[in-house]
Amino acid sequence: MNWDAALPLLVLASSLLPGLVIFFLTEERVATRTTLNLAGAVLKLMLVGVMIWGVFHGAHYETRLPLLPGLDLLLRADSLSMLFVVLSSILWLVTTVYAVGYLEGSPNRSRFFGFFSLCVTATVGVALAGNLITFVLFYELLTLATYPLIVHRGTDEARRAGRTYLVYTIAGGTLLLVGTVWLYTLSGTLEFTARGFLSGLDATHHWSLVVIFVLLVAGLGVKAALIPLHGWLPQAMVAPAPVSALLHAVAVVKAGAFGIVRVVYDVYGMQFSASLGVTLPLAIVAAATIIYGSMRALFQDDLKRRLAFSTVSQVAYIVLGIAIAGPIAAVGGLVHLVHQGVMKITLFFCAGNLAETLGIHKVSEMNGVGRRMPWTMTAFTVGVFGMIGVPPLAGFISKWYLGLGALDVGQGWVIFILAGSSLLNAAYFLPILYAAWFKAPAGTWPAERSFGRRETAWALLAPPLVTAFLTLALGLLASAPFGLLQWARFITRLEYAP
Amino acid sequence: MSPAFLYALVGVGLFTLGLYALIVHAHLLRKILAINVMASGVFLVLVALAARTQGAAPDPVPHAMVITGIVVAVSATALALALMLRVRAETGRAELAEEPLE
Amino acid sequence: MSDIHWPVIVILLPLAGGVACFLWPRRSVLLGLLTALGVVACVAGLGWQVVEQGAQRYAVGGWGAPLGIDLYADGLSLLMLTVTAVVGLGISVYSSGYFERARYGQDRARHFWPVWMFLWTALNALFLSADIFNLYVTLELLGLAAVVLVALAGGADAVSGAMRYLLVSLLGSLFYLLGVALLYHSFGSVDIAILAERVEPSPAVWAAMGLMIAGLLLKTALFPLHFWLPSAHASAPAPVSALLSALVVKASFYILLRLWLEIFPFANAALAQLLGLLGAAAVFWGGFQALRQTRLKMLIAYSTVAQLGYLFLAFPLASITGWTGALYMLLSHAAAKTAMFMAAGNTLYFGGHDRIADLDRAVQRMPLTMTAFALAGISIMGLPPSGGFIAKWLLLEAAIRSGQWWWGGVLILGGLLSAAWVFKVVGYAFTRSEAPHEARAVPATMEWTALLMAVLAILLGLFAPWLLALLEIGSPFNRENAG
Amino acid sequence: MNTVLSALLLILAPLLPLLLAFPALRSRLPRPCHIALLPALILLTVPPGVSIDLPWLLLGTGLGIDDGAGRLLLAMSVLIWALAASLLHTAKGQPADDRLTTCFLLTLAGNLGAILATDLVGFFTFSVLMGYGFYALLVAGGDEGARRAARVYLVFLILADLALFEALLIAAATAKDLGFESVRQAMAQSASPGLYLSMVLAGFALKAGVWPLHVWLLPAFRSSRPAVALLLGAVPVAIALLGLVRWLPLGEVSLPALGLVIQAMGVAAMLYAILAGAKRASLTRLPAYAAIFITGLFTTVLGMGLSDPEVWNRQGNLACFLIVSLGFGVAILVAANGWLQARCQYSALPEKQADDSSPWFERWSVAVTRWAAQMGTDTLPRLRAAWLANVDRCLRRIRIWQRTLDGSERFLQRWAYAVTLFLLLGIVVVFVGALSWI
Repeated sequence: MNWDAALPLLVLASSLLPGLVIFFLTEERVATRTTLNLAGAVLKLMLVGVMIWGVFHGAHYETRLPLLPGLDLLLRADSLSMLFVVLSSILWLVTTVYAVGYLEGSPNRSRFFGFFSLCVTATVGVALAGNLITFVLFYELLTLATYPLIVHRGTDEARRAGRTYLVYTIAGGTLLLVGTVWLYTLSGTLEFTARGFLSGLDATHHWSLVVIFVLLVAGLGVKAALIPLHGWLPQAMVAPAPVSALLHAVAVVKAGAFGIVRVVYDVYGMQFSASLGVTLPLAIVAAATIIYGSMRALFQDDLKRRLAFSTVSQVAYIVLGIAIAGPIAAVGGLVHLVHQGVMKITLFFCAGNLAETLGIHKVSEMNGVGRRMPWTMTAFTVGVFGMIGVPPLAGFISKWYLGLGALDVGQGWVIFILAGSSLLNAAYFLPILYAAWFKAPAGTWPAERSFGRRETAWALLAPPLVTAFLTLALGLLASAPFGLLQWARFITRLEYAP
Repeated sequence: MSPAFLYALVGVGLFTLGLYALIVHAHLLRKILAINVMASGVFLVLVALAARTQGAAPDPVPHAMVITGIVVAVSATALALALMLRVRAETGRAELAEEPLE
Repeated sequence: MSDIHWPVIVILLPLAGGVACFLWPRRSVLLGLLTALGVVACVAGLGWQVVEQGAQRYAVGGWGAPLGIDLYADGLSLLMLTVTAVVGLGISVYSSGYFERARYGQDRARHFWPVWMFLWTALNALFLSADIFNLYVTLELLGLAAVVLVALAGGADAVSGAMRYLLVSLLGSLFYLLGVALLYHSFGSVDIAILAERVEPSPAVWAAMGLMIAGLLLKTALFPLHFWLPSAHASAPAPVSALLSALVVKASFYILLRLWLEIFPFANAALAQLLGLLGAAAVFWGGFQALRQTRLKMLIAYSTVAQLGYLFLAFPLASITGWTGALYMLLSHAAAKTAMFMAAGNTLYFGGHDRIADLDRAVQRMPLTMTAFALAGISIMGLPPSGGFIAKWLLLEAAIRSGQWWWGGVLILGGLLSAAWVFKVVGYAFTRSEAPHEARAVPATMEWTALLMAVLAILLGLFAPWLLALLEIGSPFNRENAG
Repeated sequence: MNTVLSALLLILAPLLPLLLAFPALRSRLPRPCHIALLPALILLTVPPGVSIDLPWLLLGTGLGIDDGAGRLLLAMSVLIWALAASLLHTAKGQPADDRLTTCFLLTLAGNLGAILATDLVGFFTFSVLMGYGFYALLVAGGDEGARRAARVYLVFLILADLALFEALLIAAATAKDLGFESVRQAMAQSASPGLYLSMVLAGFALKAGVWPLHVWLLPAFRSSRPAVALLLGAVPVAIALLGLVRWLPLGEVSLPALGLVIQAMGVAAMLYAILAGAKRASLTRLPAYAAIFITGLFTTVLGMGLSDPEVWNRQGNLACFLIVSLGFGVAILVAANGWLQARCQYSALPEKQADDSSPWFERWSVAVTRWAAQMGTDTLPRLRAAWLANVDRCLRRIRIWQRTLDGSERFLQRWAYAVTLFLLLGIVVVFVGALSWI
């Protein structure tokens, strides 16, 4: 096996192997565990860097292992997968640092970090999957690896949340599987190809293809939390903050959204799915999700629940961008894949900091918290404004391309959805900021922990600051050469160039 | 209707009889006996049908089979009887509990 | 090396091992383990031979059919032998820990090893038999050995379960034997290959088919004839439950498959649909009953009922993909169910009970065991990457290709049901129970064997092409398909 | 060398206040607010017409300073901000507040950036920064009345930004690039500039507090501290008017009808300011009415410009002067007011709060919030109750099913039934198998 074929495997192994080793470490070996985790994360980042360089210069990294007669386990690095891989490996590093700080002194950390690494492995697998069956494989692996993290605390509430999560995701995975098998019986191949591999099929199959599309998107929509399949996400917020970060930003929801992108682009092909007439309903579902998620977020007092509903709304942007079926909107959807991750992880880190340092879980307890924890709240503010889509932050870029793309293909209604969503975002986020910065503190915090002169432990503070900075940088330097925007254009060119 | 066929019919009759007894009797000893009767019926069928062509010497293979079968049946009966005793020792009755395990 | 008579050795070696265990009970563990290793090696030798030279037919003592006893090894038998060898090795290792120090006294262990070796002999002989009468004999031996093993646990439950099992087993065998008699009368042979050539529809054949299929269904515990299985499987000692679920019920399915494919290829579609329907009913019934159980071993036993139902879904599909799917299901279920019963045995050993609601943080206290359970659960649910997934994929593909998508629906819903009970258990394993209880350490061999078996079930998902290629050797499916 | 220097100054003018907004960076500096103004001040001395392209920033933007309006406005801004910076920490009884300084500097950065922006996105970005900064300034430095005004301002701001965002999108879809000049031309040639125009007008009208959207202006002027009140004219209002000048295709299109409507609104605003100001003449309110008046005047000019391009081309500069005069005028009034109040003990006017406790313009938002909350708490439990009842029914049905299942399983386990069933199955198999043969 040469280097080109081994690289995708190595990227997977860089998180899998540390994870497996960590499972067998005893609780006390904190240093070894942390070293392993960080070494894996950094190594992965370096490998991904090499891979990006290669992909940009036209190298093909492809690992092919036989899975079934006629079907391979295929890992392939293309431009779209690199987008997701980069996102998850960077955020993994950050989240690992955060999790180390967050879980300090709590029980069962070896198990936690083991599954954590497994989760990232599955995510990277989802990203690198070169055909639908490999995708399904890692997608299910992701479901399984996340479950122990959600029930990590071992309370009855956690178990219920875990059950809800499973009911949704396993049902979704099943739909996905059925769709995949059906597709395979029709087409005889499942390999992702730019512009899809189905357009050549006989016209008599078109109805089947529509049904399959619905099956696939419903299966993926569970993880992407499209309505009405979003019910698990708000419940899953009982998990520790790093897990929420993982669910909302790094892995799970992203895997769903990414899968939809894959299905629309590389299975059906943009033109073909538009001609099947499936993109408009998808766009409508996404739009409804955007509005509904925001509406529900308005009325949540629990901070993490509010953030969870906000995720429901924000992830649908990605789907919307894809479903609008235009090259510019696609850029918007793709960059939002990254932007949403970075912004939402900031918010969850901050929420975790508040809970861990001061015991704050509810919005109504946040009065004046800006004075006690200015750095955390600064990061939170940046995240919030990014979510609303205020320039020059990352969210603005996403909304800009989405709106522009919608106008470009004559779907003007979308910009009203965007506007309405921004309005609602502002309505449920700005009161938090107002309370945090301008209201007088209540006097005592629910459960305060002292960290000396600092507002909280450095491992808790550094990650949100880094991601907040990324939020700013992604917006400000959007047009920079080798920036994210260039990469997204590079992807859409493949799909749309004549 | 040849005598061989008649024997075979008797064999089937024995089989059915045994089956009936197996169903209706609760006591394990009766059940074991019923099984034995059924086995005898099958053996009878085998032996009877060995005479496949009228007048010719009967096929020896089924006889070998029957002997094997009898050996198996004997050992099975021995095991069943031993088990029955254990059931009686454990539960106090030589019958099968009709309710499933809790 | 190619002229060694591997088939005979594969049968004789466990027999010799069993006798040795019987004669030197003090050394039985060592002898049993050595024999297990030896059998694995011999099966590997046979496998090599089959792969190199194609399907093997071997006449014992040089007599040959129709008078002598023939042994026949093609891809299908090889696969069954292999899974028996691997699972058997696992069970042997596990038992060395389980019976050595468990509350089972030394004499029980003394009984276990010889009987287990005899059972293995019967299994190997069954998979290698080339005629339907030998199949009867081996089936009967298998049943008797299995009954003894069930009764080994002692106690009212186990003994009653064993008794019931024995009666059922004898009843099924007698039905089968009657069918054999009818077939022999009609065609003058018991050799499968000869029968396959000669057989043609007639009332006697229909009667024989009905008798044999019914008898085998009873022994395979297809719904609604599963009534004996849960009590027998749940009350047996853990390694015995494992081998009953993993191997013994599969043996009668194997015979059914052989008969169906080779002797009754003209069986009409309605019968296949009937079997499929019963299979579907088994999937649902077993799944629901498993969900209702409060004890772990009982739950696993009912899940076996459900999993056996999957095997019968291949009958109405009647395509190579369908058959290979069912066989793959059989393989992965064997590995996964072994791991699961072993895990259940570990929890029983650990806490002295197997109530699901009182698992009490088993995840923290027995991580290896719970990992084994969860991994096996993944395969049972048919989630990737696992053997169960491959099987489900193949069956689904066959269902959609044949236009009978509703069988696919059964698969899917059955998978969801099993997911429900697997995660019910796993969920309780994470939480703290109200009534704490004392616990004792589980031997490492037991935990590790369970884990290894579970990992095997997962790995089956990654090595499908090789195993499926094995099935192609002298494949009966192609023949059926061509005919 | 000169160009490098001026480019550096252009960047520094908004960047320095932005950097100094971090408390850690300015903690050792004396008078950071004044230092932050220095680059802008020096920029005034640089020969006009400098600009710099920043293609890597945002969606590709630039900064520059043109000869006319921009320079004038910059000068005015520098002056007023310097004044406000001096006032910021000197008001009696107000301890130096770190947050206030941060907000102040953020707003300053936004303001300077908006003046220097050469394209729509840059302008939009900086004006948003300015808007939120100014909101924070109002809230951080003011009393309850100011906060309420700030809240309304915030709502207007968000709505305005949404409208402007839509306008931006339309502009981007129409024009080649987003420089002011090319957008103006593209819009002039566009077949349907109506949506763009109305969005821009609505957006900036909201931001500027043009009558009848002036509701936040009055309490803001009345209740905020002098330094902030001083900025009111120069910052949100003036920049919004500047935005109108920059974004609209003035002097290029002729839209008589729209122009007439706008003119009418401007005249009405002026009338309102005169009438209301005369009726409720008090020194504290005067700056607000003055601001409304000048905005009205500006609106009138704008309407004329829209209806007849020629007028704008000849007298467009008037608008800029109006903006500048607005800033100065308001500033002077506020300063005078502050001076007077400082003499008679500036207080937060507690007696005036009573009748202002819920002005009409805020009542609707309260009503909507209450309604929404009711939606959230009332209908949902009802829904939930129905749902629960449903679930209960389902559960009961499930329990029946379970009992049936258990019962049938027990039935199946009975030996006699089971063996009979087995027999039956055998017969069925024979029968079904024989079917095809028969």
